[in-house]
Amino acid sequence: MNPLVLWFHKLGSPPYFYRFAGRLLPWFWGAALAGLAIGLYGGLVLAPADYQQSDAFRIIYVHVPSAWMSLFIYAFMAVNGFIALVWRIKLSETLAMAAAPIGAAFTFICLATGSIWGKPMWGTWWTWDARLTSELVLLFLYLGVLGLHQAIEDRRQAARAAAFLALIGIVNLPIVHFSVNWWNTLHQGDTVKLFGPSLIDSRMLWPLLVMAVATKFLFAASLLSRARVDLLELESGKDWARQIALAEERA
Amino acid sequence: MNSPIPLEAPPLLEARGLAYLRNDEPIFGPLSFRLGAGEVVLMEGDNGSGKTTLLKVLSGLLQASTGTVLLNGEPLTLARLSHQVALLGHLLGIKGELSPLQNLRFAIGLGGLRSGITPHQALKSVGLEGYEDVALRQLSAGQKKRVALARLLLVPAALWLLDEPYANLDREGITLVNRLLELHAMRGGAALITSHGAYAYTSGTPRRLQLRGQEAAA
Amino acid sequence: MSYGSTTSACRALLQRDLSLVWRQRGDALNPVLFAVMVVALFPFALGPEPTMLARIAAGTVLVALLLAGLLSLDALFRSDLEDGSLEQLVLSPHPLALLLACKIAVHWLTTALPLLLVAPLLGELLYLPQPVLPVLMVALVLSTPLLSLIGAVCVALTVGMRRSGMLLALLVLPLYVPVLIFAAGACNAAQQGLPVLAPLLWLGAGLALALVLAPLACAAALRISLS
Amino acid sequence: MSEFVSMGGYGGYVWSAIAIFLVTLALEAAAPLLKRRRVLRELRGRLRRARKSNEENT
Repeated sequence: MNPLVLWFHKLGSPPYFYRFAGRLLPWFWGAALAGLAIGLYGGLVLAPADYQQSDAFRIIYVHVPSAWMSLFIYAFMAVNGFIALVWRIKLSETLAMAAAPIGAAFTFICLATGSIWGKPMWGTWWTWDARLTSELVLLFLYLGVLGLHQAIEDRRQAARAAAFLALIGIVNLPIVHFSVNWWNTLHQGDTVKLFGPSLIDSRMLWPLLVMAVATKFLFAASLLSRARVDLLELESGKDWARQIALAEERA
Repeated sequence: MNSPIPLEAPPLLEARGLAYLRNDEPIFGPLSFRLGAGEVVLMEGDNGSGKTTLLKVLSGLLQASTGTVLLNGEPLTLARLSHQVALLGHLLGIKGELSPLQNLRFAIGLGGLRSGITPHQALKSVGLEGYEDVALRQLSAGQKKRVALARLLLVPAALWLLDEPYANLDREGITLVNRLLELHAMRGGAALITSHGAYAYTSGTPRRLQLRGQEAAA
Repeated sequence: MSYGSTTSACRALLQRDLSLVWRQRGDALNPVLFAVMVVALFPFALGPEPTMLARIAAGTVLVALLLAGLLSLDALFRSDLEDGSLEQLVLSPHPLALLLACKIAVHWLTTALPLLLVAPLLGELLYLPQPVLPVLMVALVLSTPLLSLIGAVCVALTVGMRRSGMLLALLVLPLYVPVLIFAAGACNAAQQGLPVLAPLLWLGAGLALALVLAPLACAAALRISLS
Repeated sequence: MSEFVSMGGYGGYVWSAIAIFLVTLALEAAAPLLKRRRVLRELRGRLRRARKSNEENT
């Protein structure tokens, strides 16, 4: 068999994944914290104030990376949910369900900071603009996935049901976004374009990109530590989990 | 005898290394057994030994954690549940608001009809003649069970999976179940029935399987 | 032996479910009563001025019908689960998606159709402008089956839970948002004398898609829930 | 320095947004650590029970 396929196969086994994730974790946490420190310093200190929004624009450094993460994590959850449903891989179920609370946290941050940004800029805490509303629906979808996962007794069945809901949600999200856009739009246009010239000063841009990378590492670190604990709980009848419990007791 | 040895037909039902886990706790198995045409097997086990779960796995309602179920030598999959299995569970699958006759007509629509029998005849053979049009709600628990047994007679399933068929039945009802099982076996059908041991399948010498949580012995 | 065709299985299911509803025809009025009461609350809360009520009329009727539908959704598989009929349905050799489509159709006929019939009355209570009424009715005809279909998938996911009411609402409402937006959008456009065709066509497209996909999704969800 | 804190008069908004970001993520990161302690405690309890029943049997 192809060595890469073989490695993936091995990674799917919970004890191997547990050790593998344990080795990666310190690096991910380190990269995340360093990235956050650099990104926030760059965004709050080094970047010049915006000529229209003055210093209020600096909320962008937490708002926009959170918004990106909220969508990125949902996609991650849905892909893993799909794998879990089709191939019934335990690791994918665990990863999908471990991602949901992290995604909900980022969605919440995006909504809260967006609302705080809106107060000085638009004069209200909340406007029913398309992107904010879509983000609110996204939060409900996350909460639905988490609620369904919690409500079912059997852990694996719960993961499959919630993964299925996540998949329905991913069909629904573009429809929601389209419909809400059609319904009302007030929001400013995209400030950062991945392709083509950007509308923002490079001194303002790089901290944003650093923050985007740092939040990815933060997600990866949190995801791995959640997945490790969930696997330990899920496999508490197996030998490897017992050995870990005993080793921790001795330490 | 020089006639060529016929290839042995695959058994009606075969379980190979069948096990079911819930939250990684084994409910039953691994378990292997075969059930041929004309056989009635009594599955004995205490409460919580996984009898009901086993029947759900064998019928295709649940997917086994490991192992396979073969029906006539072909693996059972969700996509291809066959006409060959009829399940009678703790919940009888009949509507209290409707009459026995209406319930049976619905069962026929859903599962098909065995040749040479009508709903009226089926009700008669379970001793419910004259109750055809009474709302099921007004019948006793034992009579409801008889309606569910009449359903088994009507649908063209060769394999019966009966979960505690003797529960709620009086002595006469127990004899009735045994008579139906005998008849079914004589026609070339097969049945797997569960019991926690309080009642016994009396006629003939049925094979017994012991189900004890993790391991099972034939 | 006759194994019975899928058509006869669907017919048997439709016949059984309809006669069950007929036996409890009093219950079929509950969603209607609920919708009337919700609509009647708005004048109390907002005051009886006709101009203001006329402005919110279409949206209020839509939301009242949506909530009434949500309330009745819970019963879609409940009794079948409790008496074991759902197991028999899943075990039947016919395509489960098709059988579920029949159940959803009966559910729509018996809960949404009565609501559709009282919708003009509800509009009248709130001084709905005459020209908006036909648009509202078309929007309702297109959106109520859509709501039933989407709702059925979520019910299938929560089937077997003892207290599923709040969770069901949480699962269903985000999925209902686009339907509500387009249905209300059409009514608002009609009220302002703008063209109404686009949102209605979007609803129609959604309905066509859901008619095909929702029963399949519902069957898959039910299989997960029953395992 | 005070200029940095006041953020051109938007200090309250900017700093509360940053605070929400950091606090939410800190709580989110702490959750698996707490759960890990609980899971390990339960696992050890199970092992102890198993050991005890083993001793009683032999």
